[in-house]
Amino acid sequence: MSHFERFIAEASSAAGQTDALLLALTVVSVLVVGGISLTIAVFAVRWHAGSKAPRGPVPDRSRVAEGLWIGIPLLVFLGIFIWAAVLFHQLRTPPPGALAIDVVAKQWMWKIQHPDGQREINELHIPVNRPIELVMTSQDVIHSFFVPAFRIKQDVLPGRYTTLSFTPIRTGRYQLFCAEFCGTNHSEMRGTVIVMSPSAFSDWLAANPGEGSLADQGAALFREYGCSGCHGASSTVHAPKLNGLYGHPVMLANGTQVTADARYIRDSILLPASQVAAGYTPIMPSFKGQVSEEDILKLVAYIRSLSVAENQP
Amino acid sequence: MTTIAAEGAPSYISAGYTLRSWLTTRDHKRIALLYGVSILFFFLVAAAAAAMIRLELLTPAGDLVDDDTYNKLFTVHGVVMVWFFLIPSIPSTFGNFLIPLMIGAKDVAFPRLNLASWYIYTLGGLFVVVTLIAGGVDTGWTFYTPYTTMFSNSHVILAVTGVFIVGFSSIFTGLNFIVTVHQMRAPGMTWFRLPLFVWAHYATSLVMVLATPVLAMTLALIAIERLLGVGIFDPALGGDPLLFQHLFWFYSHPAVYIMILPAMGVVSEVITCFSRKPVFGYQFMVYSLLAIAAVGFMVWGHHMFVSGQSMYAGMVFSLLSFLVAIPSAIKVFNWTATLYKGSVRFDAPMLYALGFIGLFMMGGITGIWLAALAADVHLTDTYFVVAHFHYIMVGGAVMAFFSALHFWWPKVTGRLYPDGWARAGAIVMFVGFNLTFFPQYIAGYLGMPRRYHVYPPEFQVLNVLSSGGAVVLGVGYLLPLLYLWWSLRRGRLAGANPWGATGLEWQTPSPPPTYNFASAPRVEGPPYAYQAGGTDGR
Amino acid sequence: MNELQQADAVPAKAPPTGRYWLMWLVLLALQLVNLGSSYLPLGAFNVVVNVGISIVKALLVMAVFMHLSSASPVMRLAAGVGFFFLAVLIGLSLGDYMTRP
Amino acid sequence: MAAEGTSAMAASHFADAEQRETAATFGMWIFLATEVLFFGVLFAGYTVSRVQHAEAFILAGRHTDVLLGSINTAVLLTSSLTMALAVRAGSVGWRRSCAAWLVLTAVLGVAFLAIKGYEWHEDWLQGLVPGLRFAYSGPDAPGVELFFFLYFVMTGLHALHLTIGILVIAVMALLAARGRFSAAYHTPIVLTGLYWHFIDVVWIFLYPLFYLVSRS
Ligand code: HEA
Ligand code: HEA
Ligand code: HEC
Ligand code: CUA
Ligand SMILES: [Cu+2]
Repeated sequence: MSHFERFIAEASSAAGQTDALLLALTVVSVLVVGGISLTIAVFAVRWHAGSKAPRGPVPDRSRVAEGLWIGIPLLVFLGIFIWAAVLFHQLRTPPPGALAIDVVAKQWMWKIQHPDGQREINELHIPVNRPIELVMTSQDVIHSFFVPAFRIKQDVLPGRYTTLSFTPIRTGRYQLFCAEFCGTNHSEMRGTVIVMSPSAFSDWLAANPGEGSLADQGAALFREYGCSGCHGASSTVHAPKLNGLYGHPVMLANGTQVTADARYIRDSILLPASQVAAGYTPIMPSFKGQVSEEDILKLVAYIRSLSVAENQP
Repeated sequence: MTTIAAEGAPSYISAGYTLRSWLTTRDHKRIALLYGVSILFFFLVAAAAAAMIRLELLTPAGDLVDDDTYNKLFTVHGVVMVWFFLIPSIPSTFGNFLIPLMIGAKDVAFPRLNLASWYIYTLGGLFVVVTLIAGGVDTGWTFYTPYTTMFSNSHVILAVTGVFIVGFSSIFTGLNFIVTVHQMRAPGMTWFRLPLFVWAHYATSLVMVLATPVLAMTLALIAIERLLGVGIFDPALGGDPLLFQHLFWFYSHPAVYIMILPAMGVVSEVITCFSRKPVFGYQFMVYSLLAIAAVGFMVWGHHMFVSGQSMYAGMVFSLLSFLVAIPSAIKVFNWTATLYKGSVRFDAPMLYALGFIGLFMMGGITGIWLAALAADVHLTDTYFVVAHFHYIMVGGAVMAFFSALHFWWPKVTGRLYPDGWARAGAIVMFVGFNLTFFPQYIAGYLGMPRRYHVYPPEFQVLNVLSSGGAVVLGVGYLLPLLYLWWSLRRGRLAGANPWGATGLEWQTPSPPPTYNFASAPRVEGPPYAYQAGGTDGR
Repeated sequence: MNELQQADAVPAKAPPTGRYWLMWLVLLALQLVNLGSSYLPLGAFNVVVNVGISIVKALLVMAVFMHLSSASPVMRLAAGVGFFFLAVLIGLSLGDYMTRP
Repeated sequence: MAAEGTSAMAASHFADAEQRETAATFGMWIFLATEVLFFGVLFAGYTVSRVQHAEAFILAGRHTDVLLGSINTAVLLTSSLTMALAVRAGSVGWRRSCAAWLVLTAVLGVAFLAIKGYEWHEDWLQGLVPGLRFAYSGPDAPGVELFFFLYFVMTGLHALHLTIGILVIAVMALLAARGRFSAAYHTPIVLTGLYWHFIDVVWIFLYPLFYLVSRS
């Protein structure tokens, strides 16, 4: 077994499909480049200066040829485009019931938070055959989460959440790279994704209890940062109750409507006045600079748990 | 250097030998040579950086230079190769030298602006040299924010200023060419009698004039943001780093066509001359040049598929990228068809041109891979991309530059170089090139990210191959320097038209006199009036 | 001699100044309309009206003061091409921002 | 004198003076196309920022001085008129009239800059200058800061162009007064005119973007 094995490994459900596309591209390319090179070689040799090959008059242009030269590549290209775009759409559509894991990137490490509170650095443990959705943000510059064996990649941006979803289909250890240049140690911002059997995964979870689930930690932070003073059940301040908020549409004061997702909650905490909920005065202070990215993700997890508990049938 | 002169009229070279006569010249041919020397200098700077990069990557560990130095190496390599070598390479040397000759004009429309553009180039270059002396810059040639604005500790502002300045040299060159082609054509030189080389530069100039200002302003914003700590790109301040990427690539994708269109122009001239046939589908070739330039403005988002850009924007940009490849395909097909029933000779310029077609095709087709969304998700920011663009820029554009160098060398200098050496040089370069960059496709597919100073040991074999190839490639570059230098003194005199080529530039003595033609030429027929199988004038 | 010069030949006599003064009045009037309209509560349409009127003003300046109305087609093309590609830049970038989830 | 100018200016590589004038005008238009995209980056930045910070831009828009902005717009539009009249006078060889209109144009330009300078001064006093003196606080501060960042960069770049324009006009006025131009040769005035009108066109767009936001 060569060293390359683990890179060519098709360890996610998307990998095989991407490889099929790449294989098709290879075939087309070999045919086209090979075919044209061969044609050039044949023409050049057969009609080299001084050869006896017949020449005769040739047209300077040909409408038929021109039509073909637009038409054939166009068809090939459209085929490739559609194939690749459909796959891309699939990659970008998170499967239902995905296990959400938070990723915070910083120069030059990957910090991972599991929903049950396990934290790890430069390692990501996940169960096989279970759809995963990474919710990622960066504390400083742009990074990129790249696992070659999964054929997936997504930039991780500061000030924003990007997501990456995939389903690992083979257990093993796979390289994780940072693929966007991020400064001095960009090339050392690497890690390992460890895909485990479900039982091994639950063992791992049990062996690494962490500090309580993210939602629980978020609940603690919710009190610590004083959110509960306004949003708590007993609060006298006129502030929206957050139960049942997550995943539901919110009417804003400016008449538009948004869905309360992770990004909305993040903005509510950092830039509360940018999207004021209808019917409330914008008295909520900004927590910008006071709450770390990890803590924000915990608060999001907590607020999310408030509606999951209520709305799950 | 002695030169033959047409009936006593001094050639542009013998018009004056003082340094002052060169530095204040308004003769487009002399300005072309000034550019040629400066460009050679910057090519050597950037090639030295490439040599260091390849040496460092011989081993997986970072043992030759430290991280920051490596980052500075590829940054300076990219910045200098792109803005100080490849973008000005063919246009400001051969374009400058040949366009007035080819259209039968005495000079470009604005000779003083032409000289000014060289000084601006030099000033921009000075900033880059100062940047290097001061300690370099480590952002990558793409200057992505917020790293560039808020986090890098290197000399970003100096470097950005250099690129900002050199942009104006590009704009002025483009402006000059556009007006020259519109205004200065000789009697009878109608639009559809222009050589494709001129058309290619016309299309290039449009891109230069319309895209470069966007880069300039964007870089100015970077400098302001870095200086004052406020701006529209920093997410910590409510800005958006993707806005920078949009603006940067709005310039930089069209810029890749600035690099390749002139190369296509060169190849069209060389292929027709050495197969003794008019180019197949002349008008089609013209339209495809213009189409590449125009549609090239609408595909920039293909550099941002995984950047956090919306999925639908990704799809639009992907589709448009496929469409922009079609005119390139047309060109390849038409060049091939031009050979059909021709009378093909394999002189050095032709070898380079054939090499161009093959390598451009490889580079272009792997561009198709990258334009295919799901494939790019895996391949982006890996060595596959590095291989893609070196195939086009080095295998394509640089090969074409050498083709032009060998084709018009007799015209520029009045001397012939040793043919055997030149052919050998072309072959060494072709082989070395493939050795250097083909392994990078594989490394990229296997997942080796670009801009990596240290890398996992699995990739070492491929990297050693690539570094070995670079040595061969380096020899391929050095060879022409040697024999061309030699030919300046010892080469045979070339005469006006050593290749038996059509085209007005061949109807004036080599090297041409100051005002190009003894009397204004009159054009009577279409370009490329070659006779297949006919005698080739030699 | 070529396509640029045909339409752009040196004018034989001075063009009358009336249209310049008229244009000045029209531009000032449009400015007042622009200013006034921005006080009407039109919601998002305020921007549309504001920028729309500005486009008209810009076109008038270019047509009359910058003599595009009597210039050759190539000249007009040169004047328009910058705006066209600016529209491409703004349009396609905005396409990204508008379709983000 | 005038004829001398013609022959001296018609560089030897042109076929005739007419070719030279057309080339110059055409070149100027190409240059202006470049300028459109140069400013265009800022317009694109403005558009995107406004979409992302709609509310903040409305808040920020209340802090610009609509009265001064409107006066300035009128001043600049008027200067375009005087410039057009100067070009016309130049094109028929009325040198004194040409010089006079040019001077008037330059004066209007200076007036614009003076008013603009006063506005900037006010902004400074109010602490609305991002990066140097920005005192606006509140939840929307980042968006407001973006607005004023763009405001200063765009009006600043515009003012820079205007300053260059004023200097060029001053030189042209001097040359015109000295009789360097004639009905046969007046290309520099035409080019100056094109440049000046272009600056006006830019302002025509800046005006609604910075002064007319959120007046309703
Ligand atoms: C001269 C330079 C040049 C040229 C001409 C091109 C041409 C093309 N490029 Fe390339 N590109 C670069 C230089 C260039 N590129 C650089 C420097 C980068 C990296 C920048 C960085 O990140 O640092 C890059 C990156 C790059 C990317 C982003 C990769 C990534 O970072 O993820 C993409 C994605 O779409 C792409 C696509 C294309 C396409 C579709 C073309 C097309 O124009 C190619 C068209 C040509 C052909 C297709 C070949 C001939 C056609 C035929 C023979 C027809 C028959 C074919 C078929 C029927 C299949 N390029
Ligand atoms: C015109 C453009 C151009 C040209 C001509 C080249 C030429 C070459 N480039 Fe360049 N390259 C770029 C444009 C170009 N490149 C750009 C835009 C980037 C991206 C930068 C970024 O990421 O920001 C890049 C990045 C880049 C990388 C990736 C770095 C990284 O991501 O970490 C590598 C790695 O191999 C490389 C190699 C080479 C080589 C070997 C050559 C060769 O063609 C050069 C050959 C010359 C020599 C090798 C020197 C002369 C020879 C000798 C002195 C003999 C001795 C040689 C040895 C000991 C090796 N280039
Ligand atoms: C001073 C009182 C106050 C405090 C403290 C406060 N909030 Fe709020 N919050 C409000 C008010 C009032 C609103 C509604 C107006 C608005 O959207 O800005 C709100 C809105 C929100 C919303 C959007 C809810 C919706 O229905 O759209 C979220 C989410 C939120 N707050 C979370 C938090 C979190 C997390 C904290 C602590 C880190 C916090 N808040 C602290 C007063 C407060
Ligand atoms: Cu993080 Cu590269
Ligand atoms: Cu591109």
